[in-house]
Amino acid sequence: MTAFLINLATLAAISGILASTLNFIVGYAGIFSVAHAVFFGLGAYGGAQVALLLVPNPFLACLVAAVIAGGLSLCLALPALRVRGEYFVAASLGLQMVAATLFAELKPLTGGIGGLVGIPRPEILGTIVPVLPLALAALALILWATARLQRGTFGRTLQSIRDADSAAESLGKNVNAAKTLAVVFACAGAGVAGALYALHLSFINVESFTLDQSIQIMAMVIIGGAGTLWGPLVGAVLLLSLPAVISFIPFIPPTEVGAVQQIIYGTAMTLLMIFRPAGLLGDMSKGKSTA
Amino acid sequence: MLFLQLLLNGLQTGAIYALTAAGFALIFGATKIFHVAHGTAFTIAGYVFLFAWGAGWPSWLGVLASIAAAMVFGIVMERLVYRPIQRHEGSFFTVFVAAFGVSIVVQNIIGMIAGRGFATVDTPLSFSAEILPEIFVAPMLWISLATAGVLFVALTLFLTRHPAGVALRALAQNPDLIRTYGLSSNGLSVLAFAIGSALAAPAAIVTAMTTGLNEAIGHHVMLISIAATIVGGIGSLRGAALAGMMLGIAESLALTVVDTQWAEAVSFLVLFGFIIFRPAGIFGVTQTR
Amino acid sequence: MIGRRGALATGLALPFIRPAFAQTAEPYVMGSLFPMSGPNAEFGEAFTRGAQVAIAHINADNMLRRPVRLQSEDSQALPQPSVIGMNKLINIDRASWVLSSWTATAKAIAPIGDRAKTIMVNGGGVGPDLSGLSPYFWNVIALAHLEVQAIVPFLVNQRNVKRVALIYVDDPLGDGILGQLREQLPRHGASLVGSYSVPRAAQQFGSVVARVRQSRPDAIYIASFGAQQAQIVKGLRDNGVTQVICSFSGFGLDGIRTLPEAEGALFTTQKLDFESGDPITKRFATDYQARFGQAPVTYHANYYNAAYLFGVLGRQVEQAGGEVNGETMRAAMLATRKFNLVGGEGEFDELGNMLTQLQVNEIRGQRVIAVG
Amino acid sequence: MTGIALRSENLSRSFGGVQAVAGVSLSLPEGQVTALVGPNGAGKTTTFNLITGNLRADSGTAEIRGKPIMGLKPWQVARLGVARSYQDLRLFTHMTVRENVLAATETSSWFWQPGGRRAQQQREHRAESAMEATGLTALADARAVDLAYAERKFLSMARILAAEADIWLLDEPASGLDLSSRIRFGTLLKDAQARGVAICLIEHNLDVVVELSNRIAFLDQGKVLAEGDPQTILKDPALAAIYFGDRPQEAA
Repeated sequence: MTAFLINLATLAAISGILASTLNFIVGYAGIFSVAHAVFFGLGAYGGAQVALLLVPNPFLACLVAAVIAGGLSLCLALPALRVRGEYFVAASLGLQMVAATLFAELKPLTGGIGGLVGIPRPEILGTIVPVLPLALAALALILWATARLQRGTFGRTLQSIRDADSAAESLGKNVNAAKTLAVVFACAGAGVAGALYALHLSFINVESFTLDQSIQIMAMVIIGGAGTLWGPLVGAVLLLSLPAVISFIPFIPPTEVGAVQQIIYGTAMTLLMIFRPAGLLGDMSKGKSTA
Repeated sequence: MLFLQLLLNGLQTGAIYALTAAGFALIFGATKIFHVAHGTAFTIAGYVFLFAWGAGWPSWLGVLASIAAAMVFGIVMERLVYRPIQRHEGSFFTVFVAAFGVSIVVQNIIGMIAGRGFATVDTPLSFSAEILPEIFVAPMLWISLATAGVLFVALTLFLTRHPAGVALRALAQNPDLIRTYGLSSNGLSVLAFAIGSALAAPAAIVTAMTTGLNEAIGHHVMLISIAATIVGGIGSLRGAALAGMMLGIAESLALTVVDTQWAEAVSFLVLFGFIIFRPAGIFGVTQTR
Repeated sequence: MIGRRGALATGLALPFIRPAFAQTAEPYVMGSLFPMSGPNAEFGEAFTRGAQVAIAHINADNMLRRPVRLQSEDSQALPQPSVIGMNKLINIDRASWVLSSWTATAKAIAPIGDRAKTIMVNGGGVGPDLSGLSPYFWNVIALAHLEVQAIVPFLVNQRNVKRVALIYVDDPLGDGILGQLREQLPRHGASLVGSYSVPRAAQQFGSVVARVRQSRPDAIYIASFGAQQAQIVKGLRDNGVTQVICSFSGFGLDGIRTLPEAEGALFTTQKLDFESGDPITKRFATDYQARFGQAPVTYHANYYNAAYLFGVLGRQVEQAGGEVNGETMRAAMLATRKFNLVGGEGEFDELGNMLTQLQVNEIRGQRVIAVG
Repeated sequence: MTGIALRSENLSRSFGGVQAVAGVSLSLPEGQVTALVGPNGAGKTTTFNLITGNLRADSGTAEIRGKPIMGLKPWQVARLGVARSYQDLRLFTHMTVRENVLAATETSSWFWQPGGRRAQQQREHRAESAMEATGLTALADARAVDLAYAERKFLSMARILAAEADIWLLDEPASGLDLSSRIRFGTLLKDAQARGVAICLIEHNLDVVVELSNRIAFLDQGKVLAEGDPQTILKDPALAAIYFGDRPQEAA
């Protein structure tokens, strides 16, 4: 039982990082990205290559992952500076689809669909460490950082840009710089999650970094409550453990297991949105909060 | 010769994309709802036709049943999912997640009822003949192009002549205008969902006859519809249809220059490029503040 | 016509039946991790049915002191759900024998099974990268390179094929088949005239087919799976390609067999003669037919074997007085090596790959006929 | 005593063949309120947009105390001391009043603002006095969307006050205000004037123009037709005719 829960907790912490960082740009800056899995993937490949080629040091892997994902997030920042709303969703969709093709085709770096296998387990000073404490530490760090930034002046800058970018700019705010910073921060965080994921699973391939994954992360943010600190974490834990809990339901014919679980999962998603449109931790009284 | 063949193939794919994209664009334009379950309407329509065909119904009845099913799905989505959400909070992604949940549910129910994997309507209409040396064309190509053409003429007439159609266009441009027509925007949004979803049915039937269906097929169709709507310019039906056609052709003609595995990425590269360099789309007008 | 089965009907009509046993002990849990939802669910369903028949036989024969129960988890053919499911099977259900398939699943669970010393048996995936993932990861299916080696001589000698075009998904399987075709075809005096990689999610093949036609092949080899392979077959036939279609064991699905366009397609599988006098094979074929109302194909047999092997090894361990777990069963496997299974005798190598003979099948009138 | 804070020469801009601004030359002296008047479509808001960098001019120049500002981005112009309000206000709708005003004091786009705690306290102090001056202190924790119309207008003024700019471009700041609000608004302007702020406002109500401004620039069809003190300009019958739309081509 413990091993099962530890594994689930590790994955939940990693998803928590993804959801929190995505929430930073969705909930605060109003940048609706469905390409978060791309940066998750970039970090995972970066971290995995560090562990495979150099040393399985988790800190180095996370650092490299953050740099790669943060650096390449300028691909996402570029459309974010030019268009808003639905247009940006579509731009990030395009980026996600193209990136998934690249992940599948750049075999020397990513292993293609076959993926990278045998990623060594993380070692600190020569001892193998489990990923859970690392993931929890990273999650805590990122939550702390997002909380600081969200409540501080940078969060205010982002919100003002979300609500009225032209007014923010005419008050002297460099809107492009702030948006780019937010995107780089969020994507670097996703990169860290990617490195931890690679170290935890020992195997990664493109199938973990597809549009479906991006939508799942988005769903975590929305279901938990966009623009709240703890909402995305709640959403991540819920969406990750829901299928695991459903799988304990007995007496489903084995050949229908998948379908029944997916139907319950999808129904829960829809009903939650109908009855708690602002998310579980979102403030219902706030009216239209984003977009 | 290869070029001509690929162009013809692209036209057939393009006709399917154009019809679904027009439906998506109509719904999005009139209601501002990003209807990501549009692909689900497509899947439902395809399977209903498949069942009607399998049960030996005459094909016209199957087509009607398929259109009706798509319309019912669209209306049910509007009334039971989107409207309650928008009453509280019209957040863009709340709608997105809810619709995504529905598409998961429907996909799996179809898998349980119809069986998983590939299903197709077996008809000689999809079988190609060599009309010119090296050029193979199936009757379905002409049928799908004609269907798309006729539907567009009909839709254009409806949108320009019929009061409800004119009101729909007005709704797309300015929701406040509607009051002057004395039509409720609620009723109009149901109408938009009904017509938009119905447009997916012919495309789904063509797909069922040519490439065949599986329960997950709606996903890809929906993505293309989104891409086409943006490339065509939000609010422009003509743009969405043309862009859908263009993406279909681009996907096919791309094979003359790139390897086959990149064909699909081409559509989305086009999309990405459009947003960076011409965000207003083909027919959109650049907004100035 | 609708080329499919009423999955729901059979699924619900045959709820999970656990035969009443004299033994009161907790049952042994056998896990399965197949894609049970999503685009590859058709495979998961087929695999599960094979295993269900095997478990019914193990229980009916009282092969083991405790009954066996199948615990099914949905892998979605994705790494993360596979890892969650595997952890549940090992740590909660205490399964020491897990049936799996699919490259992503296999690679993701291999390290976990390896650490927990849980046997993982694959009877579906044939990518060459599935060999040697772990001492506890076994294959009861011939991997793809052997399949290519089996079909090439047949194509060249029996069907006079000189030019082959390949449509493949660029994963380890497709890549392996591409490499083998490049190597094997010239050896038999034929050549690979074109290879066309398609994305996994691709659905429109008219244009790819136009390119294929340009290369003027005598035969087209398809290396894809699930709904996609049927779409490719239909795309080829609809767009005027009349040459022979061939493939690997992935064609052993009802969706292909019943597809009118697939008439005449050739594909390799393990040697399996359901009409043969072999009692194990006969019993499997009869009972499968009785339970599911249709004749079994190779995939059903593979997972029957994968599950039945648990009964065989478990009995050996029990009779030797040991505890049934991954370690003892692996030792038993390595000690015995040869087993009587459906389709005849199967022999394992050091790595846990079962070597079987292959046969070439042809689809004729919606039936699969062995032709070579 | 007064210098020219902002000067533009020959600013021009056309949209698809329509000449919206056709060579506007405008000077805003320190400590003066200049009213930009003219019929609808005269190019008043466009002129603002050209100065602040929201729109790019086809030709012409503008400078702030001798420093050319053409080609600068809006935030760069703002950092030279230009603050503007919008006709549609563009408040930060989902933030509280205090946050709206504080946001106006924070110009750095970096993760944090320079100057540490001390500067932070100063900014908070500035925000408090801006709210005080606009009478919004009691509403500090209300969200902008929940405010009444006049309160929103004052919030938009509070942002400008807090920004500590010395050139204000106000787009119809007084429209829709009742008398008492207008008086309070007048006081705000007088205070700013006394501090030497150069103010330019767009206003349609000529009574209000007379009440608030001491200079008028009259715009029509993208050109400044006349510039001077309110009394002389408003008495000019030719200008009045244009303003009240007596010309046939203005009838639309």
